[in-house]
Amino acid sequence: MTRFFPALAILFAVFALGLFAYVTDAVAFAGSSPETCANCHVMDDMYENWFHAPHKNVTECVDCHLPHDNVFSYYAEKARTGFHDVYVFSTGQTPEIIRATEHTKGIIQANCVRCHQSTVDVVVSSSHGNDRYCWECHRNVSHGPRGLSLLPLQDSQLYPVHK
Amino acid sequence: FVNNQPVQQRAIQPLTEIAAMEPNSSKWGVNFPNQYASFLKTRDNNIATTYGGSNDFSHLEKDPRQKILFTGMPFSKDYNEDRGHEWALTDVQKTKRLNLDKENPKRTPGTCYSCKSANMPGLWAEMGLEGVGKTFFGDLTPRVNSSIGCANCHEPGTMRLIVTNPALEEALQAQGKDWKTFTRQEMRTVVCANCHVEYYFAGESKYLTFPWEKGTKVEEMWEYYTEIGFKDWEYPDTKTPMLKAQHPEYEMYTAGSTHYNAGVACADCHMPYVREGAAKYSSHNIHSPMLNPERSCGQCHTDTEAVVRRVNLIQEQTYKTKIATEDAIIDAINAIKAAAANPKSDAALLEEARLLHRQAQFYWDYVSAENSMGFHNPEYALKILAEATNLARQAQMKAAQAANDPSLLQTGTYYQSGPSGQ
Amino acid sequence: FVNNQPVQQRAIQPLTEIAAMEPNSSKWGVNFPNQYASFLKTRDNNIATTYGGSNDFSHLEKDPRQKILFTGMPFSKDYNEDRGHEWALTDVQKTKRLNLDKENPKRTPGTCYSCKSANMPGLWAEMGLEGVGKTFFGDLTPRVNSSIGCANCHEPGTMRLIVTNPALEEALQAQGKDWKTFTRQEMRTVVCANCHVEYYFAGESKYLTFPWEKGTKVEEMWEYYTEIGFKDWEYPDTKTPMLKAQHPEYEMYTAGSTHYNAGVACADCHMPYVREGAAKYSSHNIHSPMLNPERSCGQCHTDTEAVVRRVNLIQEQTYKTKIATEDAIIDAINAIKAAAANPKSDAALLEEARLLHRQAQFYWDYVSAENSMGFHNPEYALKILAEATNLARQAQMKAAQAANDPSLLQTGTYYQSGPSGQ
Ligand code: HEC
Ligand code: HEC
Ligand code: HEC
Ligand code: HEC
Ligand code: HEC
Ligand code: HEC
Ligand code: HEC
Ligand code: HEC
Ligand code: HEC
Ligand code: HEC
Ligand code: HEC
Ligand code: HEC
Ligand code: HEC
Ligand code: HEC
Ligand SMILES: [Ca+2]
Ligand SMILES: [Ca+2]
Repeated sequence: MTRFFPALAILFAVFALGLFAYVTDAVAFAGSSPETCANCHVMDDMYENWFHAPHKNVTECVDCHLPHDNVFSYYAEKARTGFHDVYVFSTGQTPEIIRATEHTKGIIQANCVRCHQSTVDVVVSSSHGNDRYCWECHRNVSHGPRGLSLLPLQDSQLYPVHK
Repeated sequence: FVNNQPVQQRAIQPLTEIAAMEPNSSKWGVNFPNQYASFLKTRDNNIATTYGGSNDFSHLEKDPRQKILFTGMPFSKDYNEDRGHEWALTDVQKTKRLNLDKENPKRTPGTCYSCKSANMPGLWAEMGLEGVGKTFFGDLTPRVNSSIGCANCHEPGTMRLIVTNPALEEALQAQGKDWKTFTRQEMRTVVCANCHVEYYFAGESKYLTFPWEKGTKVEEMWEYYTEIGFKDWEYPDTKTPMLKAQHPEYEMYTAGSTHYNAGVACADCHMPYVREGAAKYSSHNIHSPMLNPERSCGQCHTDTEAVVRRVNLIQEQTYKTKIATEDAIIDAINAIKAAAANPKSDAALLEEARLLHRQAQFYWDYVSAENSMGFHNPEYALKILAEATNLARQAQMKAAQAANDPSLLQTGTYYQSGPSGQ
Repeated sequence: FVNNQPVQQRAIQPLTEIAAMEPNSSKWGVNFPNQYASFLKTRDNNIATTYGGSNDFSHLEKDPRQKILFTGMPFSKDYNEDRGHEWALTDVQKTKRLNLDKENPKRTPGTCYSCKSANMPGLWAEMGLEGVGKTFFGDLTPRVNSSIGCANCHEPGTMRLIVTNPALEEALQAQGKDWKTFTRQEMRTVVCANCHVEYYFAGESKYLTFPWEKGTKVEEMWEYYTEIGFKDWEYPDTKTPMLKAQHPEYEMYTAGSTHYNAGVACADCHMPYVREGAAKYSSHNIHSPMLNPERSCGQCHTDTEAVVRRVNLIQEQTYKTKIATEDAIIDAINAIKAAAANPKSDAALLEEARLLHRQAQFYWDYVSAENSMGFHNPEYALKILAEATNLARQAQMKAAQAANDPSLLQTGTYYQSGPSGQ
């Protein structure tokens, strides 16, 4: 019996994962399409605002939200946040207002610098470090104009067409 | 989980049809259970914030100066903090400000129901503003059975936001504006102006009127009232023809405030979207945003704590400045009283003192009766209070000149003369 | 696009080594041509904005009330709008506020060079604050040959921002603060506090001192000056011991302003990044952000037009309120003068009037001498002006009581008595 256990366990795990992949449309989640992130309606605001922001032509969500230093940390983080998000969402614990964690912010900042190294070298790479996030000034680069009403972008499902 | 969600409706599918101006909100609630359920919660809120909130404490007890400032008129008898929309009908019926003696010429008119009930759109359609004004409050009572409700803001069927109060429609027209051309975002503010505005009862028919012909800034309303020679009451002993300002939230907010300038509407802060499962709707549990700043402010401000700290500072500065203004007005009142009691006083100077007193108090009240303790437009509120204090001090000086009596220049009289201050 | 960029240098590669406290900015400029080139542009700006800008118009001509308010002290002779850092040395040497008579006990001390020159860090290291204060201005002149420069803000080598003015270091210490523990973002504000702060010259050695022991709010500085019994001059005829406030930009801004609360630094608005090719650097062409709001405000505020409109409104409201305060102080001055000239006046009441006058003018000056016409902290500015007006009116009333003469209660005396106002 114990001889078969590992094989059975693996078989079961493969089956479970397959089922999970089927019901959750997980194959899509292995990719990088922003529409996948927006699958969860709770990501709608971010999607809408990214869609209307300057970076839409040049970035997808994962360009900012996943680490790009090497392929391992990319997939490790993808799995970690992926499971976290799915768990929180499926168990109905989605907070009213979703906020980037400090951990996430570190990842994003590294990505800004990754693409814009040449631009910011003079101002961030000094001996005394950098203690602010780029989006403290560039408040609209990622998710559109902060501070402006997000509501007109969200009304389609809430309100009949208004003449 | 993506596939096991209910299919999203892209538009509202009405279950039952609602009649125009239907006063019974529970009927609308069949179609819109989320909005209705959140609306009903305005009954249960009872939480205070530093300066506002939903428990109906007495302003007169919290700040006894106001008792002096409103001497001789109903607000000195009973003036409580506002609370949720579901309480409007109860509160107007129980306030001691009412005069329920039908034979008294000062009896309360039906106009007082204007902003308290979902029955009003129907009654206005039937009787007009004039008819409502001519009817005694007590006589209208049997026909008013719902507090504020869906019919005060929405057109059934389309659920569009609409102007339901004819006084608002007329006031906008007087400025050459037609609300039917307003954008949806504008309506998210204008719909509150059905009620959260300064008003007066014009003429014998107690015709509900918003004093906006010259504009909605404090100077413009002051000019309007001066021109038509209106007074709400005469201050006893000083004989000043006084004005009472009431809840000018709309006027204060739209006077160039930062948020108004940036296109933010009342509903953005007071009716933030909330989530029920994956569905989102506007919270109809309208109350102080300080009770849930994450939701109310967090959609636009990522650092919610910083903006809440700012609200506290703004309100504290406004409150302290407002109290200084009240002290100055009370000093002026005491001086004018003495000057008016002195038969040798110069009549022309005394009249000037009264006019300054009238203006100082109206300016002060525009800030004091406004319900955000300055937050809706902090700079404007403080600028107005600076002017009001200056006017009040000048009123006192004119009174001393009128009586030719420097002993009327006492300051801090509120503190010197015991709790009643008089 | 990511890979086709030239390889970047990871840190600043100095071409030449700079000595500590090197006063000659062109030497630093060899290493940092962009910063140096932009710095030199402060010479050429000559554009006015509504209330500020870089042309050195006379404040006394623009608002002759200030001539009255500063009667009896140097600011009534010459008081111009500030302009770029490259002008500092020229302007301090040519101002008519100087007293260049070495034998006169009121001769200008070397302390006046403190905030005007890149030679100062070196001179402080050599002579100390006390030595500089004891030296006659004229005697220091030969040793001062650079206007403000890199050495006022930076440590060479690392190019870190540092506190270079010992008076700032001491003032921070008195509050238990050590700038060496500050973050880089904090230093982007504190470095301006080397100069853009209220100061006075303590004692016979004209020791440069910032009055911050109790804090940097206006009430706290007022309390400090009252406690040490300091006066800048005595107002002629009224005999009020007066205080002069100077450029309290740092104090006003850090008193809980929205931007400070949100973590924004002076350099964010006044030294926005500019691009030169692919790289960006801090503009050292420091001036009014209204000259290039797209760059100064536009990264944080997408709707630049809306915020510029707001600046205009805030400044207009502050300006009008400030003028009303000036009118009130002038009324008070005239009343106190008359009361002081009247031998029958009650001395104790007159003294009270003077104290009120002193406080009103210091509060007013905290806003007036601050260079943003309210923008750095609009609510605070207006709150202070409201208090100042109240104090000024009370000063006038006390004077009338002292002289027992209601005719001293004239208001608007500035307008009644011709252009000189006296
Ligand atoms: C299964 C639904 C779902 C999907 C799909 C989804 N998210 Fe989320 N996401 C959530 C939920 C729920 C939260 C809130 C989690 C919390 O606050 O603990 C969240 C939070 C976040 C946060 C803020 C919290 C943090 O980790 O800093 C980021 C950033 C984020 N998601 C990015 C993404 C990106 C990028 C994608 C696509 C690759 C994505 N999400 C796909 C449900 C989802
Ligand atoms: C150009 C970079 C960039 C791209 C592309 C981007 N984001 Fe973000 N995202 C950010 C930044 C920066 C923040 C942090 C904002 C903050 O803290 O103020 C953020 C925050 C978030 C948050 C947390 C919400 C909040 O306000 O803190 C979520 C959720 C999120 N992003 C999801 C997404 C999704 C989904 C996409 C793709 C549709 C996406 N992001 C694309 C930069 C980006
Ligand atoms: C995957 C690479 C990538 C990442 C990650 C990225 N950017 Fe960019 N960004 C670009 C490119 C390419 C452009 C040029 C876009 C164009 O010109 O349309 C750009 C443009 C910009 C601009 C100028 C346009 C504007 O919006 O004003 C700013 C500012 C900027 N990025 C800041 C940021 C910040 C801040 C972050 C991190 C939150 C970030 N970028 C993340 C590639 C990236
Ligand atoms: C930017 C956000 C914002 C906007 C827009 C806004 N308000 Fe407010 N409102 C507040 C805050 C914050 C308070 C203070 C609440 C407190 O003191 O607890 C407040 C207070 C109030 C109060 C008193 C609430 C109480 O606690 O008793 C009323 C009534 C009110 N607002 C009505 C309005 C109306 C009507 C409009 C539009 C003309 C409006 N508000 C626009 C944020 C806003
Ligand atoms: C039909 C008249 C009417 C309309 C329309 C109206 N209000 Fe009110 N509102 C009132 C009255 C009356 C009260 C006070 C009820 C009481 O205290 O009994 C009130 C109270 C409030 C309060 C205080 C609640 C509390 O708990 O302290 C807020 C906030 C408020 N309204 C905001 C709004 C906003 C925002 C809008 C528009 C979206 C609006 N109101 C539209 C009449 C109205
Ligand atoms: C133009 C609309 C309007 C009219 C007309 C109106 N009210 Fe109100 N009323 C309001 C609003 C808005 C509030 C909530 C804001 C506040 O309390 O300042 C309110 C609050 C109240 C409250 C609860 C708070 C308190 O002050 O104790 C009472 C009671 C009240 N009104 C009585 C009356 C009476 C009596 C009249 C007639 C003299 C009247 N109202 C006329 C709009 C109106
Ligand atoms: C005080 C004014 C007011 C009252 C009373 C009111 N509403 Fe609303 N309602 C609003 C505003 C403002 C919106 C936002 C409209 C928009 O965004 O265009 C709204 C939106 C709605 C929507 C559109 C979907 C959404 O959630 O944004 C529905 C449905 C709705 N209300 C139903 C009701 C029902 C049912 C009632 C009575 C129980 C009611 N309303 C009472 C002001 C009001
Ligand atoms: C729909 C968007 C939106 C909402 C909701 C919102 N704000 Fe704002 N807020 C803005 C904008 C836009 C500005 C102007 C500055 C800017 O462009 O960032 C601003 C500015 C401010 C300021 C600076 C103004 C000052 O006088 O100091 C404060 C404080 C503030 N908001 C607090 C709040 C609070 C508290 C709430 C919730 C009750 C709130 N805001 C809700 C968009 C919003
Ligand atoms: C949020 C942006 C912002 C910040 C932060 C800021 N300022 Fe300003 N500053 C302004 C604006 C806007 C003006 C008004 C310019 C005008 O009237 O033309 C101004 C005016 C000034 C002036 C007068 C400029 C002139 O035109 O003569 C000085 C000096 C000044 N600021 C110094 C400072 C100092 C020192 C700090 C930090 C303690 C600071 N500022 C922080 C925006 C800012
Ligand atoms: C060494 C002293 C010193 C330091 C440090 C200093 N300033 Fe100044 N600043 C001055 C003087 C002196 C003037 C006026 C020069 C004149 O008018 O001749 C001035 C003028 C200005 C002006 C008006 C320019 C114009 O064109 O009207 C601005 C804006 C300003 N400074 C901002 C700043 C900021 C921001 C910082 C910090 C990053 C700073 N200053 C640091 C001394 C200083
Ligand atoms: C603590 C720093 C400091 C000291 C000490 C100081 N100043 Fe200044 N000075 C400034 C700053 C900052 C400005 C620019 C802001 C302004 O003009 O209000 C300035 C501006 C000036 C200007 C140009 C604007 C004008 O007012 O006409 C002159 C001239 C001047 N100072 C002369 C003097 C003299 C004379 C003394 C000595 C009595 C002195 N300063 C002491 C910081 C200082
Ligand atoms: C009035 C104060 C002041 C003066 C004078 C000054 N700087 Fe700066 N400098 C700053 C500030 C503030 C920063 C921003 C530092 C940061 O972000 O940490 C800065 C940044 C720099 C940087 C870092 C890269 C960048 O552009 O942000 C260099 C290099 C520099 N300055 C060189 C100079 C040179 C060369 C001079 C003389 C020509 C000079 N500075 C004069 C205040 C000053
Ligand atoms: C203190 C405010 C501030 C901070 C923090 C900041 N930036 Fe910027 N950035 C600016 C300003 C202002 C400009 C505009 C320069 C111009 O237009 O000449 C700019 C320009 C840029 C540009 C060029 C935009 C274009 O139009 O091509 C890029 C890319 C950029 N920043 C990226 C970043 C990144 C990445 C970070 C974080 C490491 C960052 N910035 C941090 C203020 C800031
Ligand atoms: C580094 C980012 C940053 C810069 C640069 C900046 N701001 Fe702001 N501003 C903010 C923040 C943060 C707030 C607070 C409200 C919010 O959270 O949006 C604010 C609020 C405001 C407000 C509302 C406050 C009020 O009293 O009405 C105005 C107006 C404003 N800014 C104007 C300006 C102007 C003008 C400039 C340029 C001279 C400027 N800002 C530069 C970040 C910035
Ligand atoms: Ca309330
Ligand atoms: Ca200037």
